[in-house]
Amino acid sequence: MLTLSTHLNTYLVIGAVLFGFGIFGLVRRPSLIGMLISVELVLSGASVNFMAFNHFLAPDPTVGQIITLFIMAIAAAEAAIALSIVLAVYRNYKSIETEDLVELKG
Amino acid sequence: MGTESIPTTVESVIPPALVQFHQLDKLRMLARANSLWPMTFGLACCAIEMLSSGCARFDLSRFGAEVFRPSPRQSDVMIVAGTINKKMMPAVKILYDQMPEPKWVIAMGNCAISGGPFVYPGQYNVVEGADTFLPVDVYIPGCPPRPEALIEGLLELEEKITGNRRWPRVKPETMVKG
Amino acid sequence: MNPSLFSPEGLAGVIFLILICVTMIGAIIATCTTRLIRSVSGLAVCFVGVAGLYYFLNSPFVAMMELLIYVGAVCVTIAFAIMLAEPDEAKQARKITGLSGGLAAICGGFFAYALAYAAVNGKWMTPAVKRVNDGSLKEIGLSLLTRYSMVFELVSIVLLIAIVGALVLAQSGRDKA
Amino acid sequence: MEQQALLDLLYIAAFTLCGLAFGFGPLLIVYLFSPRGTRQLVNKTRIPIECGMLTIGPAWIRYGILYYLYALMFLAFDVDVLFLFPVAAAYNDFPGYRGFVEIVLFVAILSLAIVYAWNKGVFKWERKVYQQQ
Amino acid sequence: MSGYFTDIITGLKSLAVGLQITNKEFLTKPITLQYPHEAVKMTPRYRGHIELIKDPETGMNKCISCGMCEKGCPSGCITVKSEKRPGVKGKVLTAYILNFTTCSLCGQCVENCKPGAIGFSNEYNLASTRREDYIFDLLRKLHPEGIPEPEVDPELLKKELEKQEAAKQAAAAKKEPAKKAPAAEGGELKAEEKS
Amino acid sequence: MSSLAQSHLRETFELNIGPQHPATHGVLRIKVVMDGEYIDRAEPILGYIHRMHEKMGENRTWNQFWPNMGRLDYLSAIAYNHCYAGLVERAMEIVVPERAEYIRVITAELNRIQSHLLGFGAYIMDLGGFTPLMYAMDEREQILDLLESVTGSRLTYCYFRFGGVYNDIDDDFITGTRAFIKRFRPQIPIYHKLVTGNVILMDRLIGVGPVSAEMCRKYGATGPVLRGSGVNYDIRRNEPYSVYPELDFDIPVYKECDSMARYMVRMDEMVQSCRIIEQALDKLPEGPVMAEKVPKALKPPKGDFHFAVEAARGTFSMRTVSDGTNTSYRMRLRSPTYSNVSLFEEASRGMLLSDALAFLGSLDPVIPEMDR
Amino acid sequence: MNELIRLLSYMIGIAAFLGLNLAYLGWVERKGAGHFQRRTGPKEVGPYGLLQPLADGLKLMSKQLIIPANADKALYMCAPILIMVPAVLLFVAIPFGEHLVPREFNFGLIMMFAFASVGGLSILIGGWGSGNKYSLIAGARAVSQNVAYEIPMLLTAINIVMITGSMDLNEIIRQQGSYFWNWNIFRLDKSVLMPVSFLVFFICSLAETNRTPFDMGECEGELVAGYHTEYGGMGFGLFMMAEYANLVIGCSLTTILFLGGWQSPIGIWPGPHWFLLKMYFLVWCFVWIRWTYPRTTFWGLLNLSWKYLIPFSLVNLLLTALFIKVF
Amino acid sequence: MDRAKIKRELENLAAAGLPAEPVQEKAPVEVQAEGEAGGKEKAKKAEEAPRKNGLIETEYAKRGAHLDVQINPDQVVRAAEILDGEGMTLEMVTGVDWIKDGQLEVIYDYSHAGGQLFRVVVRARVDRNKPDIPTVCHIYGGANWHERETWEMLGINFAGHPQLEHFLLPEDADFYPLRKDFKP
Ligand code: SF4
Ligand code: SF4
Ligand code: SF4
Repeated sequence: MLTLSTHLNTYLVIGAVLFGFGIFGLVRRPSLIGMLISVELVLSGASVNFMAFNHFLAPDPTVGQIITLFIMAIAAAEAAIALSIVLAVYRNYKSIETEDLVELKG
Repeated sequence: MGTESIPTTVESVIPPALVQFHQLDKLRMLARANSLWPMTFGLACCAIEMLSSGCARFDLSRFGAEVFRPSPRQSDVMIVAGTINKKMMPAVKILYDQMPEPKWVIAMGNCAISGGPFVYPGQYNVVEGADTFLPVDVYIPGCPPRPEALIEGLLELEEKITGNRRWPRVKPETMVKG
Repeated sequence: MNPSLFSPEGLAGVIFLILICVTMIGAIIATCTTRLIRSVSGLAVCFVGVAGLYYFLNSPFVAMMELLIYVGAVCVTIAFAIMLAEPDEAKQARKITGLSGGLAAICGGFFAYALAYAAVNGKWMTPAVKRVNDGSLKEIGLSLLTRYSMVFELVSIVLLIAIVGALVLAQSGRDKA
Repeated sequence: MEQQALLDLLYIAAFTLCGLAFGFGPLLIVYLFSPRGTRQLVNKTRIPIECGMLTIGPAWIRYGILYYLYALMFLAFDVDVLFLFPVAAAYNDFPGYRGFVEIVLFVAILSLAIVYAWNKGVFKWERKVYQQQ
Repeated sequence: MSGYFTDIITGLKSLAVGLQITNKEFLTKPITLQYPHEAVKMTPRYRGHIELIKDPETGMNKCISCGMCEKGCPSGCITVKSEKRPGVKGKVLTAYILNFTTCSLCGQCVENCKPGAIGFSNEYNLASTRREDYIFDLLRKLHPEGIPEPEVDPELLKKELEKQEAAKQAAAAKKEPAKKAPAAEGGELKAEEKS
Repeated sequence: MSSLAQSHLRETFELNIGPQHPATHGVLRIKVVMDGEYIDRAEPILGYIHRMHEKMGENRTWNQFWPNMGRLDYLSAIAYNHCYAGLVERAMEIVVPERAEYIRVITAELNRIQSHLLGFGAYIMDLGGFTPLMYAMDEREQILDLLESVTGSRLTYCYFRFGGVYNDIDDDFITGTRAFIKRFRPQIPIYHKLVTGNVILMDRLIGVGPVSAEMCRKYGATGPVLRGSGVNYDIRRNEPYSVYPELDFDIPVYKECDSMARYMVRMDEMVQSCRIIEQALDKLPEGPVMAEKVPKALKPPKGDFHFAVEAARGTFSMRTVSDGTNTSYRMRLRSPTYSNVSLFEEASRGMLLSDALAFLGSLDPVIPEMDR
Repeated sequence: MNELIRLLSYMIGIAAFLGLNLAYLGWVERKGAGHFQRRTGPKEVGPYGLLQPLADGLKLMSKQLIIPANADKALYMCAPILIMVPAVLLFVAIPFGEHLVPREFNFGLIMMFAFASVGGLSILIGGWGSGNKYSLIAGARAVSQNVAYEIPMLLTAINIVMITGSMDLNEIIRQQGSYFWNWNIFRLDKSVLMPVSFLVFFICSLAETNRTPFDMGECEGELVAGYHTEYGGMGFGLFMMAEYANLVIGCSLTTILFLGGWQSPIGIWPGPHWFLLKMYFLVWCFVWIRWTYPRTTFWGLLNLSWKYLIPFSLVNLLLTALFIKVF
Repeated sequence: MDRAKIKRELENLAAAGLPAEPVQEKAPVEVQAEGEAGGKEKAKKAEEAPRKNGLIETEYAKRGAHLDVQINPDQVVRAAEILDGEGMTLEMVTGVDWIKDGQLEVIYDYSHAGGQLFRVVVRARVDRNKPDIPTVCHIYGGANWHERETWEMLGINFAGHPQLEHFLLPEDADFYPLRKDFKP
């Protein structure tokens, strides 16, 4: 048990579980911000995978780190844009719940 | 940490703690007595004297009591400085409720003691004394009391809390003009 | 090789376990609570765990950045957005029906299982070549300046566009109010 | 993990524990030694503080688009820092002016965000004008 | 653009000036009065609660129980209780109750008092845990060791007794009830006078 | 669609400021509707310290009403004493000895300095700086000592009487006052350096809370608020009472209409008050301090009487309806803060919350005087 | 095993140091306030009021903790603890002396910032969890301010990293060498704006610790007691303690980055005493500033950061980059 | 500000408001120097009965006002307009309960917040049982609070006032404390 940290699989499983939680939240969450939170989980699941591969497999250990850094940057940008969109949606429809937004179409 | 509400008849006894033994209680009381944080709660003229007593000349901070906290949650003693009227009374009650134990009340000024100069038969708006609805611990008479009296009141409260007085008593003297 | 519990390695193992727990608990809080602000807190907790994992993966810099960016910035921004858009969650509760919850659980479980299965059973090659550098901060910086310099600049443009876009979007309603 | 990193971790963990102790300890003491009830007059001990009044409306309010704007800009700059740190660390070891140019470019592009926001009036806190009702 | 920098510079300068001033104050001695250890002397005009003034000659109060102070007081905090004593000119003050808790220290009572029997005390640091402490009996306060009896003027007493006698006789003339009690009382008072 | 139906246009919320709040100088309550950081509507709610002064005027005899005058605006109580004395003297046609008038002016101006000092300190404290308050209070204590030595009280003076003053001033007081003014004069530039010139404070005050002269007129605002809006109006000048016409002083007027202007008016008034006091001390005549033949039981003739004075916060005036008995039939007190604060609601629309509180502070309200 | 003993002794040492600081900085502040304001300050409780902090601490600990009815209980209780953790944790990296340092991290500098940013979130959580409007607003303000000032701080730190090429705090100090002209603040050869940079960093640390004139978090004049309005007793006490701990950390960091840490200004006897001296001098400046200035407005504060500090630090960054290449 | 004009217009206003029935021959408006000059008995008698509409030029030194005009309740808005046009300030609004006459009186105190000293008192009497009077809030914003207070204290109903709610008294107060028949 105590040597778990030295196995690639541990990280991969954690990444997978985070990813799963992300998907779970994405489906379950009724509101846009909730979904955004789940997306962040998905992204971090992916980052964990990258880092794990980087650590255990990659020949150049900077690659994975840089990719993770890029993921962070992208995640931040995505969060900024997404939140602004959410706000714009909220402004216009006074709701950020997906159901309400779906109803709007009909 | 719960707040089991006790019956609304207010005694002047502080509810007990989970763990308590005598020596510790004494120590706690000593600490409390020396760190009485009043609530920023000025009502009328007396509040100015309260302010004065926090200022340079009189300096409540010498007794560790200058930390006027704006939030009732952080204060130990409510100095009712001024007239309470019927419109204010509910607010005072709420503020008192919102203070955490142990808490004390000082009625500063004649208004807080009995309605002061504003009581007359048939008056319609002044509450005749804070002690009609609050468990007042110390009364400081005067209209307004001098800041010294407020300090004296705090010392009196400390005496009430710890059971003995650490400071000398001052006998008023009059200046002789010559 | 099973280190004793009280050797540094053993303690590190314990910490690792704790970190996994933290990550998982964070993820659970982030997805399962009804209050959005709690979700954000959960997300923050989860990120703290993930940062710890990164640390174990030998890149303290990324771990710290995870804290700085995700906990310190992204979570804060999301919290502000929540403050603006959905401060009271009373409405939320009724929306989560058993059905969508079940569906979500199935979806998530499926993905997680599939990925984990693939991961565990995948035949990952051990690195054939010797590692070229130690992956330290300096190395990252150097590669950013050389190999990835284009990306480095592009990132700034992406950020600029994102920020300008976000500002435009967020401001669009400001004057109307 | 190397010994160095391992010890780093242990120190961090130990001090985190220390911090938790600093946080929990007093609360535990408070739990044990604080009075168990509150003397009340009107049973309002636990209502939120609002200057002695009952609260109007819900406590969780919609609030502060401007804070949000600032947070957005912060997000961008934080990421900016994220990249600048390694670059700065490597800067000294990197001969020639290429690094300098890259940093200048990077910073300049990001500064555009401030310039934009400045022009857009994010930093302006002017009095709002309402038409008289 | 130059405004941008001059703003900064003037701003910083103003901040520095502020720091200088507080620093100077820091180095000067505090002016605090260490109250319980030292105290100011009150000015003679200080208005504490009112008190009866001891007449230095007689050692008694000067109050003639006229009730003017009571009537003039806006808050009605004075109650003068007096009774007629044989052999004493005017009424004798038996109690002077001041309910200090409603007093506004306006001075109306002092002004209204013709003989100047009351004045302001110098008590400036009252505090107590009981409200009742501030309902003073000023007479008792004036004489903490016991209220002395007013001096009886024998002549007046005689006159009074005579008057009483006369009244009695007049009354007796009308009806004829017993006439014992006044004599006994008079005897008692005389005995006291001797001692 | 259900949740969309209940959409409201502005994202507002209500906030309650006061009655127990450090920024409201006592127990003013302001119900604020906020729109983000901006104020949509700020409605002052009064009455938390309503003390029935007007009703008491109908219940107490003329003499017994004195103590109330010290408790309206307890910070400039002497001016209030002055107004009441003036009112009844006007009704009864009592001529006040000149020395008494000079004493009245001296004490009133000392009181004004004291009030402005406290106002200055408390205002800066509202803005988050504690130290100036302490310095101001230190100076103020010196004034209080002086006033205590003549009036016997520190705050709620009940010093004037119909026809004069309660007691005469002595040489100690005169030398003390001169010494005080000498000490106090150089302090004001220090305050200006420490506070007024401070960039943080300027940032907070300049341009904040604009109140136009027209608005002042509509709301009846007076005192430093009006003078900070560029109107040269001071009862001491425009409707002279007591011995003010014989004294030479300036009325500070600022045209900026903002909080800074109001603040500066107060600061400058302190200097002017010093001037007045010095002149009055120089001119102080000998003589009695009480008019002769003031009846104990006052019975002013029937009719309405009005008298106005310049208190520290503006025009305080009293209107009494006398029915010829020993109490007044109706006693109306017009307090300056009441009018000054009544413009707050209109003026604060669209301000930022902290600006609004800085603005409120610049009106320098004393709540018991508003509520009466 | 040796390592373990070292760790434990450092833990105890830091805990003691911290405890003393938390208690007596409050005392220093109140006493200082007193003297700045022509009064004496705490005096009667123990000699010179030295027992005052003990009394306060004991009192706070025996004070009831009321959880407001519509607070989010979990968040409400978490916040004070959460804010305490980074405050204590960060002491792990502070080099008090060349060899008196709990642990030399080679990413020490960034670690400071990373953990400190957690504190901001906990303020927000505390403010939100209280279920009180004032707390919420003040929390939002405090965090907004924290994040606004984190940027110039980070940029300045990057500057230092660029100069020293290291993020190890002890290494940064070592590179500054003894004699005060070697300190980063006076290293004009690296960038002429270095003193300005120091000023920027100093102002930022004022703001990061929510001190006057930037005490938006508890702006009494507006929002009752700010984000800890609903916290009484020890909850409030923890916030206060965290503030002081952050104060020490902020000053330490400034000392390390700009004032040469434990290096001696005159070239002799380098050691922890110099560090403490410089650090407490800065702390004293904080106190001094607090009792001199009024509070800024909220937007003034944000704008100060975005309009002045950030542009300055960006320019400084570029200048340093240039200077390093040129010289 | 034009004193003469104000006087003229207010005079006219008061005249217009005089009840039509007791038409006096030539001088419907009594303009008189007030006080003892008018003969004591007459003045006394006049003071016994409720005062009639009209304008009195009062002596400032004795009364503290220059003009004292009584008009009909429905004319107060017009009066306010006139005075507003001349740049006067509404200093206060007061009520008096004349219980013997069964009337409530509303007093408006105008002054001039500028160089010149000029004080005008405008009064109007309303029936005690139906105390309605139009508001002047829309002309003088400051009247808002004064009127509200007068309503609260005396129960004078200012028609058209935007917010006649309790102000100084607790929200549940149901008495008018300044009325003479008020018993707590
Ligand atoms: S006791 Fe006197 S000074 Fe104090 S509030 Fe009442 S009236 Fe004012
Ligand atoms: S001072 Fe005034 S209130 Fe006090 S007892 Fe004398 S008359 Fe009454
Ligand atoms: S104290 Fe003076 S006024 Fe009062 S009853 Fe005695 S003599 Fe008369």
